[in-house]
Amino acid sequence: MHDVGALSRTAFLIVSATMVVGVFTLIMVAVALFTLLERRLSAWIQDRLGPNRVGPQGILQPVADGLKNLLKEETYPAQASRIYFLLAPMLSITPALITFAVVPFAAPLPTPWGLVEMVIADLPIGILYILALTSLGVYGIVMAGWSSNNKYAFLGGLRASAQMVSYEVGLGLSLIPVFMLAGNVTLTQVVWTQQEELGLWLALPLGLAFFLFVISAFAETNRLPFDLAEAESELITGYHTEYSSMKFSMFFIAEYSNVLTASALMATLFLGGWDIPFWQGDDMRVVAPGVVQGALPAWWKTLLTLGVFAGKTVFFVFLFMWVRWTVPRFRYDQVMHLGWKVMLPTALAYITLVGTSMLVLDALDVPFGLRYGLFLTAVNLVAAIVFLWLLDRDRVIGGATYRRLPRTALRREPPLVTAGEGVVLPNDGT
Amino acid sequence: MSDLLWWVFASLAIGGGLGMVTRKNPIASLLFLVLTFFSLAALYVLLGAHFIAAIQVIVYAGAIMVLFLFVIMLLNLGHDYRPDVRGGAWIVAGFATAGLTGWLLTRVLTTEGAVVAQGGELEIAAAVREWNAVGAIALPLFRDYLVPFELTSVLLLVAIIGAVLLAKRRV
Amino acid sequence: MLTRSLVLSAILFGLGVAGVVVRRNAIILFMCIELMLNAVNLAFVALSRAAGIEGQIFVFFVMTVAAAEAAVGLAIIISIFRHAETVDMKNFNLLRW
Amino acid sequence: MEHAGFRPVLLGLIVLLPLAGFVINGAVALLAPARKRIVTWAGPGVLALAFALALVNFFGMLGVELEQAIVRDYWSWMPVGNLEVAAALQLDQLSMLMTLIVTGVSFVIHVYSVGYMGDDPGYARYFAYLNLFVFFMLVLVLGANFPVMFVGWEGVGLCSYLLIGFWFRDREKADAGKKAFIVNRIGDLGFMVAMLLLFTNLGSLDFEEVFRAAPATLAYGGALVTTITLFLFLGATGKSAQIPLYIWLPDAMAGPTPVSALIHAATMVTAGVYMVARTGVLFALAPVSMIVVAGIGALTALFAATIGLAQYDIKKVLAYSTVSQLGYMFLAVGVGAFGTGMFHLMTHAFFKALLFRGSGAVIHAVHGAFHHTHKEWDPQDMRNMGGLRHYLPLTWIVMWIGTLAISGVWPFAGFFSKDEIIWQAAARAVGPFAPWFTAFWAMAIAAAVLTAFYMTRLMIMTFHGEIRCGAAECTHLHEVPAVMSLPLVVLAGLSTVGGWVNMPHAIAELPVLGWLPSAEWIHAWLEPAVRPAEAILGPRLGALNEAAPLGGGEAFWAAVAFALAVVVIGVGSSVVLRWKYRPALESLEPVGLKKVLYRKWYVDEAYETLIVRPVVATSRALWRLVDEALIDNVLVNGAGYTSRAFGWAGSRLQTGQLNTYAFAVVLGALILLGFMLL
Repeated sequence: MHDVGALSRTAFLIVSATMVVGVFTLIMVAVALFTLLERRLSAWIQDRLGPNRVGPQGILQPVADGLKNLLKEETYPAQASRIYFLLAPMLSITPALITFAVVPFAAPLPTPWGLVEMVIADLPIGILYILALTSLGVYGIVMAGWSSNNKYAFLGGLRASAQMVSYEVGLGLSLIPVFMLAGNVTLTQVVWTQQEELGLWLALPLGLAFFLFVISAFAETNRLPFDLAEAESELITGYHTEYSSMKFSMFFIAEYSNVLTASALMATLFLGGWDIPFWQGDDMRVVAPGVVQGALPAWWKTLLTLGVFAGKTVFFVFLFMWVRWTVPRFRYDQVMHLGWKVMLPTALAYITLVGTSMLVLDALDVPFGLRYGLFLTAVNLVAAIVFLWLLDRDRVIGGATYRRLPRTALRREPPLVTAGEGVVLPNDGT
Repeated sequence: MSDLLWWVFASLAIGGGLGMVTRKNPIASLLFLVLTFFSLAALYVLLGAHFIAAIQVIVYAGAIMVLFLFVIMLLNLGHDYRPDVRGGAWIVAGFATAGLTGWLLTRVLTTEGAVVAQGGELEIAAAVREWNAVGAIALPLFRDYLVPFELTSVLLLVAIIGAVLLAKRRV
Repeated sequence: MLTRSLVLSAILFGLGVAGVVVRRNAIILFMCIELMLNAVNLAFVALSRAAGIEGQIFVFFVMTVAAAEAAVGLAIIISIFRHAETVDMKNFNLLRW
Repeated sequence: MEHAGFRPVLLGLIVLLPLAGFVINGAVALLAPARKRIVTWAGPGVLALAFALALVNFFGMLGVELEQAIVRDYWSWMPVGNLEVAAALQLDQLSMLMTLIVTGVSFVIHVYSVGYMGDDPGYARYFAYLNLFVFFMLVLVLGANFPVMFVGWEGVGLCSYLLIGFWFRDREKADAGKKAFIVNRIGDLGFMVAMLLLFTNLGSLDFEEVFRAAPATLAYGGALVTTITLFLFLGATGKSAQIPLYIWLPDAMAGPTPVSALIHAATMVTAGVYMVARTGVLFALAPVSMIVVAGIGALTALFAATIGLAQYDIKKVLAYSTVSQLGYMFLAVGVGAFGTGMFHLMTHAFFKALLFRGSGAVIHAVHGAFHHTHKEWDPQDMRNMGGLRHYLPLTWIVMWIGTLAISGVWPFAGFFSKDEIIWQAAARAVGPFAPWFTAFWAMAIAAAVLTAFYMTRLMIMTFHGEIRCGAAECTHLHEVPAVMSLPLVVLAGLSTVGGWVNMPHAIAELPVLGWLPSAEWIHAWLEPAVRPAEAILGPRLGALNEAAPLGGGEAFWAAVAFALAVVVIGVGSSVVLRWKYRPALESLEPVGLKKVLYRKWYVDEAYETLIVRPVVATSRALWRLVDEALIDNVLVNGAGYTSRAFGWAGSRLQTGQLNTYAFAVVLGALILLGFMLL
């Protein structure tokens, strides 16, 4: 126990305000850079160069884009509902930006005025807050699609909202094993569980939940392979077809900040947050204002953990982009099928499995620690193998119909047409 | 601070409710109602019910109202809406009734409810300290109210079946 | 804050009542009912500060019921709309005599 | 209750067999009316079986001294309060005799019907009705309590209605059916009232209970028992066509002739006699009722005979003759000679069935002839007949046998039964009512003379003298087929020897007749059944007046009656042969007394004027004033208008608008809340 001293009320306000501004700025800058990163990454994947003319390595390209968007003409569709058309991007970006508030991004920082927790608001309901806000994000998209008075936009909006509502279920359910292990819903507690109590990143004992969470997060952020809402080949650009200039960029910012938040959440929930692996020096936890349990906080530790956290987050952002440029888009019915008939039952089954395992372990008097985690890892390994085996039978997410047909059907010769007989074409699945 | 916030969110809630009742466009009504729900969630936080606040947003703002929005857009009631507010005497009657209801309910709630018991705040605070915000609700829910809780699951199942049956064109 | 919240709950309930009396759009009627439910929820939460956690548990149940009700109710409205091409309650007076 | 020496064999089956026949024939009538072969076998077949069963029971019973009726309880039918009515059948000597008559005569008539109705499209329906009738008749005679008997009583009435109106497309026939039904209802009302009175006073409706309790409970000659018996007798007059309710029976001849023979001569109409005999205990307790019964019987016998004198319709003559003979039976039971009444019932069943079927054969033949030549003449009018003996010799012979039997010529059946009635009326003329009995005796003798005359007239007009039906038609006259003639012969035989079973001692003891069955067998047979009634009557009556009223014994008066009958027949034949008749269409209305008789003493017209018209007028007034104006308009419609007015007012509140309803609900809630608070 180290009593570093709690912040005074005034200091708390000042620190909070500073942190809000700081995090907001950081996110905006990061989002701007992510746009560049995505373009360079796609270019790299596709063996191109990508934007590299504005500034060194095109580093100033986001600035140029921003300026261009600000200066572009604002267009309004003729029959659009003006108020809702304006409201839509705001409703879209606001939840995206404020979701980050509950994510702890570094170890507590000792200051002369007291201990500062590196989280904007450590709400007692923690991750429920995130779920609540992501569920609000759908309003912006639906409103955008509807108020544009454009059927592509409308279809995009409908698709997006249905998809988000569907995958929210999977998202929420994939988090329940995490809560069960952590015994709380606050993110600091989740981080502490991985750091000290279990000594194991939850991606290992809860690998399947991690997998489901990642898929759901992809769907929630409308990223490929789930970007049905803005499927260019079908719907132009979906719900923001009619948007231009800054309102268009607001949707973009919302999307990338969602990606950022989702990545940060994956890092926090499953990869130990700001925890540096195999090192006890950062195992600290604020049990009361100003009171720290575990290692002694220090400013360099805070910096170090922040860096580690940033690294993990950027890794997931990279994963998002990597997937986007490699995996093709699902068909809409496949998306719904996957959400309701695969994710939901799997998540429920997994919750049952984890719950049972925990009850068994508790009954066997296994102390909550590494052995506990390893046992769960073993269980999870089996479950993951079973799940993947089920998934990989061309039945669940099989891409096209012909894959379900017997192999011989593909090699069958066209039947001979004799006189008086109707022409029977072989069903070759095309 | 929290008093000020209370007044802010209370006025937002009332304003949202008023807007919901008076706006002619269903989408506008809906957004005002979402505003009210959001304000209510904030009020719940101020009243110390964090978990309720969270599920208020998740369930009401995030699920039920999205469903409403969906239906409004599906039936295309938002664009070519016909005004549906009843005229003259009905408005007077409606708001007079509303006032009367509010007044009577206020009398009931403030004279009977508030003075019956006290100290629930402290009790809840103790429970939250021991079990944290979710556990404080979860424990009595799964211990004392287990049967009603299970019954709600049956209710939801029935509702699912009913909704599917009703909404399908051909069963 | 408790008494204030109770008064606020009564006011919101009254607004819901006014909406039910004044509006004819079935969906808005429905939303007014949701508003009334929420007013009751607020009263529950406020009273839980006086009487303990049970108030919040009841809110939980109310929300479950509200969700079920919304699902079924909206399905009914959709089938009504399919049948009559409108959701204006003035066209649904089959209950008359 | 079981008797040591005798167990009834399949008693219920006797009743059920005709019901089965009804079901089979009814099904055929509904589903396949053309399948006549099934009906031909099923209809008479069930009756043959039933008759055989009745015979088995009879012979079983013959050697046993059965002191009490055997009652078979099948199930509890009406357990209401302290009333416990069982669906029960009862077998004693009285019902055994009736069962034999009913099944036997029915069987013969069923066989006859196969020929008579063979060409009718409603063949199956006819047999269904006929079987149903037999079922109900058996329920009537075998019922062990008043309600069961009443079921049979009503059932036979229903079947009578169905069969009279069998050719319901003919308005006149349908009307005759309705008349029979309605007139019977009046009598049935009497039966029901009597039943209710019995229940209120004796607390039971079982024959056994009632007859055991009645002598102790009901005062001899008291008003109550007199009322009960008079109401019972009202029922009997309806069913058995006595004054004043006899008017339906002549009209009932509209039905098919075998029906007239079976229902309206042999069985159903005797139900009243049977009922009086069955409830003999009650009648014995009410001397006034006995006088009424005897008086009505004697009066009916004479009255109907006078009408019979002037009728031209052959079946009408027989119908009035039936009414007259039924009057004899009531005279017999009225003077307390129940056995004698039953005896005449039996012999009458034989010879009246024979006469009716003989007339049926005549009508069949004449109708066929007229039908052949498309002559629109009435085949039942005797003025259109004459000289038929050349064409229908068998019918002629058997009809004469019947005539002799009904006229009371020795040794035919009617002689024994009728003379016994006459003698009993005279012999019982002791005690306070002696003058009455003497008068009845005189009326009976007069009626006997008239009977002999009108029957002679019928025979002469039909079979003798010149042929009036036309030369062309004569060639088409044919004797009946075997299936019809065989029953005739059987019945003729029975009409001849049927009376011998109950030969009076006075005759049976003549040395020449020593080989005949034991004398007064019927009396001996029925003795246990009528013993309770006799036990009441006997002491009060004292010794019979063997010589009454003008001296001479039973044998003497029998000889006198025989002589009278022979003289009347002989003189009558020669007189009637000399009368000239013209076919019905050319005949003039009779004049004078003859017209009065032809018009049946204007009784129908009097009823029409005195009863039917006032009733109809009153009904019409009630209909217009009470029913239409008061009940329909003021009460029913008024109530309707009132509630509709209230409903209209209330419906103004029902706008169908959801908001309004919600508003009302909220207001109501607010009012409640306000009451609770303020």
